[in-house]
Amino acid sequence: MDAIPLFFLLGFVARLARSDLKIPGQLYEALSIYLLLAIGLKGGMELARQDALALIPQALSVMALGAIIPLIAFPVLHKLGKLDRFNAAAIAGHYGSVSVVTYAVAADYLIARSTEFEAYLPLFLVLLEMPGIAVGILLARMGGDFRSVRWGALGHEIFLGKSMVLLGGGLLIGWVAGPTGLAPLEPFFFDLFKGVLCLFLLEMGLVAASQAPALRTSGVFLAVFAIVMPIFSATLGSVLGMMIGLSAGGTLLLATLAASASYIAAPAAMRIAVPEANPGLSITAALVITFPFNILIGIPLYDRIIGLLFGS
Amino acid sequence: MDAIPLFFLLGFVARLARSDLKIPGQLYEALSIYLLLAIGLKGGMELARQDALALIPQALSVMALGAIIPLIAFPVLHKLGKLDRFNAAAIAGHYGSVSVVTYAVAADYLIARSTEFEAYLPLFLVLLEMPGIAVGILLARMGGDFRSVRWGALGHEIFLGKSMVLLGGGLLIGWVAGPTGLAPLEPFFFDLFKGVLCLFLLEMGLVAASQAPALRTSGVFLAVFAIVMPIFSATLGSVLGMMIGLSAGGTLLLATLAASASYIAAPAAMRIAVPEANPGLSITAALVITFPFNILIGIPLYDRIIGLLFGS
Amino acid sequence: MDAIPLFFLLGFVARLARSDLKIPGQLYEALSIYLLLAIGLKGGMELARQDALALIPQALSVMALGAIIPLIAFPVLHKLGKLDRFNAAAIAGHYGSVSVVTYAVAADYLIARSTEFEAYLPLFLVLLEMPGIAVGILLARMGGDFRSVRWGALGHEIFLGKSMVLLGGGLLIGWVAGPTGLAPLEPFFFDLFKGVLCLFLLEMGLVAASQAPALRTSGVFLAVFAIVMPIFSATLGSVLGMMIGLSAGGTLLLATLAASASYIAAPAAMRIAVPEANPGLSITAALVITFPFNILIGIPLYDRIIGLLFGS
Amino acid sequence: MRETHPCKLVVMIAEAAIEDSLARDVMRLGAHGYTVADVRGQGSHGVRRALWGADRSIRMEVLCDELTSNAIVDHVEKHYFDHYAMIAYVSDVGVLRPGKFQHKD
Amino acid sequence: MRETHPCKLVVMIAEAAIEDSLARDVMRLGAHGYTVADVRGQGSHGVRRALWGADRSIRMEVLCDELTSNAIVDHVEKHYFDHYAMIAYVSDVGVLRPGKFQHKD
Amino acid sequence: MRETHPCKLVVMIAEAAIEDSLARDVMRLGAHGYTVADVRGQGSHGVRRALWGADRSIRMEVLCDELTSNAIVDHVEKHYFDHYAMIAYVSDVGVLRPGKFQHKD
Ligand SMILES: Nc1ncnc2c1ncn2[C@@H]1O[C@H](COP(=O)(O)O)[C@@H](O)[C@H]1O
Ligand SMILES: Nc1ncnc2c1ncn2[C@@H]1O[C@H](COP(=O)(O)O)[C@@H](O)[C@H]1O
Ligand SMILES: Nc1ncnc2c1ncn2[C@@H]1O[C@H](COP(=O)(O)O)[C@@H](O)[C@H]1O
Ligand code: NA
Ligand code: NA
Ligand code: NA
Repeated sequence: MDAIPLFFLLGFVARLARSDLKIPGQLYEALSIYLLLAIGLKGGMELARQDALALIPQALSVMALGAIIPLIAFPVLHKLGKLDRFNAAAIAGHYGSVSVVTYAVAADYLIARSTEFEAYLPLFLVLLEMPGIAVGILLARMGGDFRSVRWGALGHEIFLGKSMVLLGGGLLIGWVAGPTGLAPLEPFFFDLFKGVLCLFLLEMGLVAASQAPALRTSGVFLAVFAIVMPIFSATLGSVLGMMIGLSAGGTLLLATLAASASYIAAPAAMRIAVPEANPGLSITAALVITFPFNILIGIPLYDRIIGLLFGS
Repeated sequence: MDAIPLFFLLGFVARLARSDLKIPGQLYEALSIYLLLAIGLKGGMELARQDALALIPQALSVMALGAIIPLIAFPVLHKLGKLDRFNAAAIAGHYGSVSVVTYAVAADYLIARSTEFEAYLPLFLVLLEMPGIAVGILLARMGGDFRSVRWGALGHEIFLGKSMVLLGGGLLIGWVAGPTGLAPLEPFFFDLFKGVLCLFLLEMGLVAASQAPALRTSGVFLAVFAIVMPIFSATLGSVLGMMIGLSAGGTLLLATLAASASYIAAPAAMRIAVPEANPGLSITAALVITFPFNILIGIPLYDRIIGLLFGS
Repeated sequence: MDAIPLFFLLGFVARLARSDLKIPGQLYEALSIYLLLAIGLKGGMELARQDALALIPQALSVMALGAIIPLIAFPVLHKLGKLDRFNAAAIAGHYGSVSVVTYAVAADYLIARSTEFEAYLPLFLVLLEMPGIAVGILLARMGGDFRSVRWGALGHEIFLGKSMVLLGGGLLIGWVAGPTGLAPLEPFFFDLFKGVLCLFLLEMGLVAASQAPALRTSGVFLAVFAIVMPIFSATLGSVLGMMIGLSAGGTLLLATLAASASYIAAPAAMRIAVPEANPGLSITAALVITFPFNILIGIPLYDRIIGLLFGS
Repeated sequence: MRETHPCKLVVMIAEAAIEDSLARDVMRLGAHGYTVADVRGQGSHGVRRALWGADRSIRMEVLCDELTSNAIVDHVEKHYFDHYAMIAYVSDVGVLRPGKFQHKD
Repeated sequence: MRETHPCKLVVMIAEAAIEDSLARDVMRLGAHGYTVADVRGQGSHGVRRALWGADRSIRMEVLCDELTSNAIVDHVEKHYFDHYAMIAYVSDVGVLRPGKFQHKD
Repeated sequence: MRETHPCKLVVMIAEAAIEDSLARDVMRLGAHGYTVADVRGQGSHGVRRALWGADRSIRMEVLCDELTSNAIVDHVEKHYFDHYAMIAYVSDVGVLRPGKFQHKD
């Protein structure tokens, strides 16, 4: 059996049982810096093997996907879920953006099954990070007080946030250095990747369980949303993947990206751009429900859906 | 020459010379999380290859060993050493429990000599962690004020302490995932193991030396105890190892476990369960004397003893 | 293209653009502990293969070089640069000492080009760390108030500073343990080296850029000094390298050591021994100008100079 | 100009081992919150360098009214001072929304 | 014996997300400096364990004259209290070089 | 109700480089202990982000009687203020066991 979900479960159960196990804050930071850089480097290295120009149409359609998802999520949350505009918009933004770790788990899922996928997919990961957040903020500010948004500070927060710099920077370095330039970095950035990912998932389990009590107050609607929305987005992502000619593996990754909800970049940006939103709601949805759902059930489920789509 | 004791010496000497070398607290935490998980995973992986049920008799006798050691140590400390009940019981508990790093050094000692050992021994490490601590607490509370012990909090502290969760959790994950599930984690959890252990021993040297001044006040009796007790326990462990049919290598590991004294789990548990005990005393004995004694002199000595027992 | 300077640039640009990317302080500490130990171990391992006594004359002349550089830099800074005695002396001391990371980048430069070099060069790194600092302090204290220097505290600070202990300790351990003793540590200390170095350079980029604003107030003279001085010292180092019979690769390393300026050991020592000096000045020169100059331009330049000297 | 209202600030510096139990006690005694930082230091129990687990110390501060402050100080004096490396002090500060820090029943 | 001069100490405990913007505001409002520490804690917004990014809190302290102290307290009350996990308090302390902490124009 | 006794609290914020020497001085001047936390901040010597060694700052607090407090403040004013990034302030607090903080001879 694959070890990754087991590490998540260990953390989750340990925290629920109120163990004193704790991942020190700076170790958490270190692990996430490592994961972001490593994913970026790997993607950039593969990009160096591609005709980058040929990817532009694909890239644009992927960015459009990131913008559309929150536009669909917002009315559902606001009208159906009766959440106020700020909370509906903030949550929608989280689901428009992506989760790097969910991506890594899906990539590992494919590797373990020896399923091929387009190795430049980390590029899409980078491209999908921002549009959803931007649309979420626009939705929150609709209705006149646009001027009160400090767009400069905000653009800054989004484009120069830690995860964009590390993913994007890694991508660029990987692209410029190419496979030979990166070869001496392999033992560190590639061979250790899965081990580090496991440690990170242990921490994610601890964090998710520590936020679990908020479930009681966040309402049933949000819990349902946090499961139905990813399935819907994954379907959207699968269809787009097929349309732009990705392989079944690449399509699964795109579907997983669409299904995943951000819990690093989006919370940081929303806290500054939409302070009226209660961060507890979006975190609970994204981290306590959607994240475990995706890594435990979602990925195999989307794989099944894509299998049907690809008629295999 | 093996590098491990050299790293300990480097840290020890650096601290005695009052160097400003410091291992940051969170790095210490990170290294210990890594070591505990790695040992657990390795053991669990081997357990997956065993008939686990067949190990139950061995396991029970090993747990009995953990309970007997503090029962022997307590009267020695209390009557002979004139320590009050609380201190005698707390120290006894430390010696009933085990030191993970000492175990790792002994395992490395065997590997360096290509001596075989039962690969499921980390299971015994997990089993030996608790009974000694529990007996130590019972001894401290003998004589009436049993009700004042918060047994819930305490059981919690022991069974859900960081080291139990990581060792036990690693064991379970290793067992469930099995060798194939763990294969992609090897570069991280197994190949790096000895290097991380060296770094940890550097830190242990720093810590041991920083506690060394307490030796002046802790008395000669405790110093002698901290050397004689491990030798005695190791002999006990060796005999048990033979009786339950372990190989010479496995017997050395069991002897070393018996000889080792806890300085992570036990201090934390005792601080809460037996606050009357002076933590300086048990730490000095376990960390400043027994730990270096075991890794520098004890392990080869026990190896010799076992060589005699096995008649080789 | 080699990835190392790219990581520095990523950090530098990210910080200039005011990204919130930050390397946690304890991760910085952990990376530098790792690098210092790994370099020391590697050097010590090679030393074990040498006739150490035969190196004494070389070693002495290298130490002399470390003492001469600040003696040349001081009058330039004091007379030409109009810096007061304390600042001139402190900066001179920084340039007499060495930068471990610059050394590592130069070694990597050679490895990437398959150029051979004497593997015991880390020994020179250790030897060059102190003399420059000591001479800098003496220069600051010239003129009577020698007695106010707490020589004990100072010698302590220099010889027992973190970097000396880890480099020197690593060297000793490597020497005693030898290649076979270190073999099991290779995956950790050697295979990961370049990856860790890249992460450290990312951080150096962040730090250098965060100090960059100080350039505005530190004056043009210092900026020119921070480029001319390394070129001069590298030439001195190259000539010495040839004279003591080093290979072209070894000569490049010695030249780079001479050219590099300390930003770990020297700032710490100067802050205590020469508090009158403004640390902003020396840090700006050493870290914001000389360090990037050396890794981006200097090393290839010195390589060219040495090529001419060796007539190849 | 905005006025601040008098309030007590209780600061406790103690072994990290009792952080959780201190936090529970403080909340039970009527405080609405607390803030904890990791520290190191020296005192009658020797130097605590925070090098490793058992060597870590914390600094907890609690804003509360006088009633709660007295209860906390009494409680820690009785339950922790004898057996743990620990000190406590109280000072007077001004807060903006005093209701937030009044004794919780 | 050296005399100390009266000065205000403003302490703010808040989500780490607003550290940079608080620091900017405080300097703009006339302070000459500030000091920040990483903390964890509990309050009306629940437990904040500093386990991960969005869960971190900071403690910022600012030494300043009464004018600046009032300005800071007013400002944070208006701009941050409603939407962020945050508290603030003010106390009286003595400093050596009062000029260093007077309102900056 | 338990009474607290008046005591001085000296707080110093300074470059990490002088932590050890400050600690030694404080103990020598009669204090029984001190507590140190890692901090970052800004002041007349610029921004100190604690990104790397030379950039780190510490916050040391010392509970002591007035005699010791004056001695400490005098000492740091004379020995550190001119050359190091550093500030210090003193405030009045109440402690439980005043003997613990009286001048050590
Ligand atoms: N006089 C003091 N001033 C500031 N902190 C102190 C003082 N005495 C003790 N402490 C702190 O409180 C902890 C426990 O104190 P003690 O129980 O006296 O060892 C020490 O490790 C210090 O961090
Ligand atoms: N009564 C209190 N005493 C000390 N710190 C508090 C108190 N209330 C809140 N805090 C701190 O301020 C943060 C935000 O408070 P709140 O907005 O009430 O959740 C908490 O996470 C605590 O760190
Ligand atoms: N007004 C202030 N309020 C709070 N902390 C300050 C203040 N001024 C300076 N500091 C702290 O003291 C350190 C040294 O101050 P300075 O010597 O003014 O650069 C700064 O890095 C801050 O951490
Ligand atoms: Na998404
Ligand atoms: Na034992
Ligand atoms: Na140099």
